[in-house]
Parts: sequence; structure tokens; C-alpha cells
Amino acid sequence: MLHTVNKSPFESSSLKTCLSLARGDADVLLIEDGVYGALSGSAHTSLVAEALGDVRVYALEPDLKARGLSRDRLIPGIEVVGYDGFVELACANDKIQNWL
Amino acid sequence: MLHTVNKSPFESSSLKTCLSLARGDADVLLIEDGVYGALSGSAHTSLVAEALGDVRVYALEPDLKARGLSRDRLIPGIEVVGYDGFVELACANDKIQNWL
Amino acid sequence: MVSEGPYTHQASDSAYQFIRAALAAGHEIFRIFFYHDGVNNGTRLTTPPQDDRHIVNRWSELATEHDLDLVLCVAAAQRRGIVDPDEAKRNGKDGDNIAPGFRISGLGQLIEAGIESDRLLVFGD
Amino acid sequence: MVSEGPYTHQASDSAYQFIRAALAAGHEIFRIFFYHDGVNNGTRLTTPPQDDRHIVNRWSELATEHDLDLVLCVAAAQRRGIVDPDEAKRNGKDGDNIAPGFRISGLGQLIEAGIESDRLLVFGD
Amino acid sequence: MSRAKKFMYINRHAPCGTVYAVEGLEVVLIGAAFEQDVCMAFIGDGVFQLQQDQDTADTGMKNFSPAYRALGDYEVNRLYVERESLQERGLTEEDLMPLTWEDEDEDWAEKSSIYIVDQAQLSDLMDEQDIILNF
Amino acid sequence: MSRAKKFMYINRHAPCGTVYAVEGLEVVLIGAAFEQDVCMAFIGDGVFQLQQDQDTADTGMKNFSPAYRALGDYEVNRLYVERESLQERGLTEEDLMPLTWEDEDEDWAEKSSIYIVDQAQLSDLMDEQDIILNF
Repeated sequence: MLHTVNKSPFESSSLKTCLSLARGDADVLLIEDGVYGALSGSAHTSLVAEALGDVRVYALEPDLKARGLSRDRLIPGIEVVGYDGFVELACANDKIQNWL
Repeated sequence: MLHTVNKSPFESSSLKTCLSLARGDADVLLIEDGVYGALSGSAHTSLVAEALGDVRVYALEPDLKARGLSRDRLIPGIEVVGYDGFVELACANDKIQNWL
Repeated sequence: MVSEGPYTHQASDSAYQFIRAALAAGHEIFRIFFYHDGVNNGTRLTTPPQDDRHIVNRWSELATEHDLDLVLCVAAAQRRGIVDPDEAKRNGKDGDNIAPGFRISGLGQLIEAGIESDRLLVFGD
Repeated sequence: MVSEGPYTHQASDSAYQFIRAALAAGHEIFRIFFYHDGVNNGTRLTTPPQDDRHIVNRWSELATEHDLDLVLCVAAAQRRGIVDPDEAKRNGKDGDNIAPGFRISGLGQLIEAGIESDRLLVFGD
Repeated sequence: MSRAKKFMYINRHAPCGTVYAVEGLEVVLIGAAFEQDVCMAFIGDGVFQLQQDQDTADTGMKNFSPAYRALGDYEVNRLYVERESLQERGLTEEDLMPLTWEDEDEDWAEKSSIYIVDQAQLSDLMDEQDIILNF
Repeated sequence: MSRAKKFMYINRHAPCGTVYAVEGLEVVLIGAAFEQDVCMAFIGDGVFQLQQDQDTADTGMKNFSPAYRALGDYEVNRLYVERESLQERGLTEEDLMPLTWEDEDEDWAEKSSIYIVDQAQLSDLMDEQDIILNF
């Protein structure tokens, strides 16, 4: 299953809820303000870093760049994809849960 | 100063931010989904209960009733007011900060 | 200031109830300024379900009754497709959709309201 | 499904970019259903700043180019004042504001899209 | 269309403050006509949608909470409520509206539609679905 | 109007994801013409508005972040950034755009407009205002 999260973890519980319900074979894609969840050195870094042992986490590059977040600021293990990669993830998973 | 909070503390950081910046002489009014911050026995009860030693906290009765929250469910010390009480609070304070 | 559209968020309802209570207590409302999605409060094309309140008409009626100044921010309105006859002409639109009692003007009207009023409240998301 | 209005939330932009990428990869888009404030994507009365993207026109152009089915939910559109000529007539409105390439229909169109499509994505707030 | 698809509607917003709860419910009620396999989940502030005794009169807003009682008649009779979300909010099942349905196969016996499930059970349920919609 | 009022614009939303940051900035720039006493505060995700090197090209959205550099020219030269919000997000002052203004009284010397303040200082500043607007 593909999960998308589009809210900042600092202002919304979406990321936390998503990670509490995502299973081991899940892909989690951070888009829009959700990409702030990919930041290393933040109060939510450990939540995401721990989940990385379990699920795969991706962040959308256009949304990272729009917010001035360079790749070296991200939690190691997070993969960066473009809109084409987003489409591939949507195809590779049999269903999609968009956490809004 | 009058502060209003209109977001659920379970889904937004507004209440926490408000209470971290409100000073001793402040009035804090919970409206709309903000009234969930008045619930006793919840994960955010202690945050509000501690603030009650410092600031005055009010909850808007029409919004409590709309959500099915009766007065006996509220944290002791929270005052319940109507729209008329909201207007009075806006007059009694020299300025208003609406946390949105 | 009202910052959210009708129905989508309770902000329009809270603002309306607060203003009614303030008027009932004898206070003067200098202006109601609609910003962000709040400009969607000012379209006459809405048709809510018959058993629900009609938020737009409710504003228009309140404005008539109490001679209120309902102002939609022009920049916010342009982004969201709320136009009066002047705006329609200026931007080459074939029609307008502003509701009775509302007018479109600039952000300066918000700042002016802040300067001239004793209190400024914001209802939004 | 697109759930938020243009400009107010990035959802309309994300949906547009995703759909372009999906079309570029050879996928078929069965339908784009606009719900909640998403119906505000379908008004032809918007005039965004000249140096900004025109979200509504962008949808209309994409629909023409790729023969896409852009559906605005009727219940959501009635609450928010988006009407086509039929709706205007039925509800006694003096005009309509729907943009080219969009049509208004019921929520069943969303369920049907869920049943007929391989994947359903939601862009919203 | 080979078989009925499994639809899950996840509700995560409180009622009243925003339109998502009521417009989400409209989708479920319309969708029920399509004879798919439908269930609902209530997570986070969504559990507040089922709170008893909602009375919107003094806000001037429409009270749509009675419409949840109609779900049983539309054969939407599996409403999963996340236990952890209830606990975080200090709620118990007794705070929720008693929603029921009548089982045709058991001489129209009245049964509860509400199931309190924990996160692990909810994960399993989500995994079984074909379509998940979030309101 | 007896004297200039003190306006504080509090920014609490991240840029790009929603329109509040850009429409809030429009209010500040328009408001600057009214010769009031104006300052801005950045709290919570609002601190992300000042992040360097924002580039929206690949999203198709307009990049409004350069407009913050114009604030100094409009004599909006007190931008208070909450220290606790930066720390929670793993940011330091070096991550922010270097916003400056030229001081007419000191031979147009270039000075920083950004002040990192803690919660107690911010509380004091809020207390001094006449009007507080939140975006």
C-alpha cells in the first residue's frame, strides 16, 4: 500500500497516524508540507528514522526544492523522487491511502 | 489580552502555542473545535489544567453543545460563556489575538 | 475579518453569531472584511440545501438591517473568481457574481479598519 | 479527487502535476472529480496575478488536450456558488460561472470512478 | 465489473468545525446505492463525529449527526472506531451514539454497528480494502 | 487618529502548502503605506517562510519568497523569529534568508532585520501591540 502525507508533522498528527498504521510492506511518500517530516535534526526525526527500519519513506523533490530543503538536510535512508516517481509508486502499490 | 483558540489540540499546535505565549493577565477563550481543549481526562488535560493557575480559560457554550460536550465533562475551573460573553471578553481586554 | 469560505469552515458562522451578539449589546461594527477564502461568502450563486442556513443571504440581510460595510478583498477575490460588475468589465469577464450588500475593495480597507476600530477580530482557519 | 480550492492550498497544483506525469507515462485518467472546496477550481471568473499560473485555465487546457472528464460535485458546488446553465435555471440564478471543460454531476460519479479505475488518489487538505 | 470492491471511508475530522465530516457522510450515503462492500473507520478527531447528544441549535448550523443513524438502513453496518484515539480523548464507547442495524438473516435482530478496534486490527482492515477514502 | 498604532503580523504557516503566507505578506506590504508602527513575528512553521533558497519552479507555483527582501525598503525591519520554533525544526539563523534594511539615520548603514527571540521576549512584544493579525 502507498501512503501519502501532505501535512507538516509540527502542525498536524497526520504523519504520526500514518506511521502508526502503515505495515511493513508499505511505501510512505511525503508531499507538499509533508516533506518537512523528512528533515534531520528536528523534533520529529526520531519518529521517521525509527519507521525507516520498517517501511520505505520517500520525499517529493519539487516540494523539497520549493521549500528550500536540500538533500543533505534529509534523514539518511529517505529516497527522493519526482512526479514521475510518484506515478510509479502509485502503480507499484495495489492501493493508495492519502492521509489528508 | 484576549486569546482565542479554534483548533482541536489533538490535531493542531495552536493551543500549546497560545498557552506558551499567554501571560498571567490573559483570558483564553476556546471556540469551534478549540473547545475539545476543555475536555477532562484527555491527553491534553494537564496542559490546560496547569495553565489555569496562570490564565483564565473560557469555553464557548454553543460550540460545546454542538459537539455534544456537557459541562460535567470539562476541566474544573474553565468558565462557560455564550456569544454575549465572547463580546464582553472582547471589550474587557484591550487587544485580541486570534490563534488560527 | 473573515478568512474562510462558507460551509467549509465554521468561521463564517462564528463571525455571524459574534457580530449579532455585538450589535445586540449596542456596539458598532465598523466593517467586516473578507480575506483569503472568506471572499467566497460574497457570491450570490450559492444554493445550499433547503434545510440548512443560507450563509450568503444571511450576510446580505444583516447588512441591510444594520447598514454594515461588507468588503471583499480584491486580490483574494480575483484569485477565487468573485467579481462585481466593475471587476468583470476590467478583466473581460462575461458576468459577475457578487451578492447584494457586498463591495470589492483593497487590502487598505483592512488596515484602515484596524486603525479606526477599538477591536479587530479574525475568524478563520 | 481534488478537495481544495485553487491557490488556497497546494492540492490543485499537486494534482495537476501528478496527472501530467501520469499522462506522460502513458496512463489513462478515467475522471477528475472535484469535491469540497475543490469545486472552486471550476469557475471561469478567476483572474490571478499576471505573473502567476492560471489554475482554472490550466485545467481547461489539459482537458481539451487529453479529452479529460472534469466533474464538479453538484452538492458541493451548490454550497459554494459554482453553477452551469442548467443549475442556474433550476435554482433561479441570473447567470452561471462554470469554466470550459468542466461539468457538474452527482457524487455517484466519484463512486463509479473508484469502481472503474485501477487507482484512486485524493489531493486535498 | 467482476466483483464488488471493498470501500473504506476513513473519518479523521471533528464534526462542526469543518465541512469534511458532513460531506464525507454524504459520499457514504450516496455510495451505499452502488452495492459495494462498504465500511467506515473513525480515527483521531473523527471519533468525535459519533459523540452523543450533539445539538447545534445555538450555533445556527445544521445538525447532521442524526444522519449517522440512517447508516444501518443503507447496510453500512461496520463502523470501526480506533481504541487509541478514544483513549487519547478520554472517551469510552458509552460516549458514542448507539448505532445499530437489523440483520435480515436473523429475523431482523438489532445489532450494534460499532466495533472498537486497536491500531493493529485497523491496519489489517485497511490492508483488505480496494479503495480507501479520507474525509 | 491620534497616533500610529502598533501592528504585529504573526506568521505561523509554512510557505507553499497553503496561501496564508503569501496573502499575509501582501497585507504587510500594503499596510506599510499607512505609516503605522509595524513588526512581524514568525512562530511555529512560520519560520520556514524565511528558509533560504526556495525554488518553486518544478511545482509550477509562483515563488514569492524574494518579496521578503522588499520588506526593508518598506520600513518593515523588525522580524522576530521564535528561537524555540527554530530549535524544534533543527534550524539555525544561518538557514534563514539574510534580510536587511538601510538605516537613514546612520548614513544608510545596512542592518539585519531578523531578531531571534525566545518565548518570554515574544510575549512581551505581543503585549506592546495594539493590533495583532495572524496568518
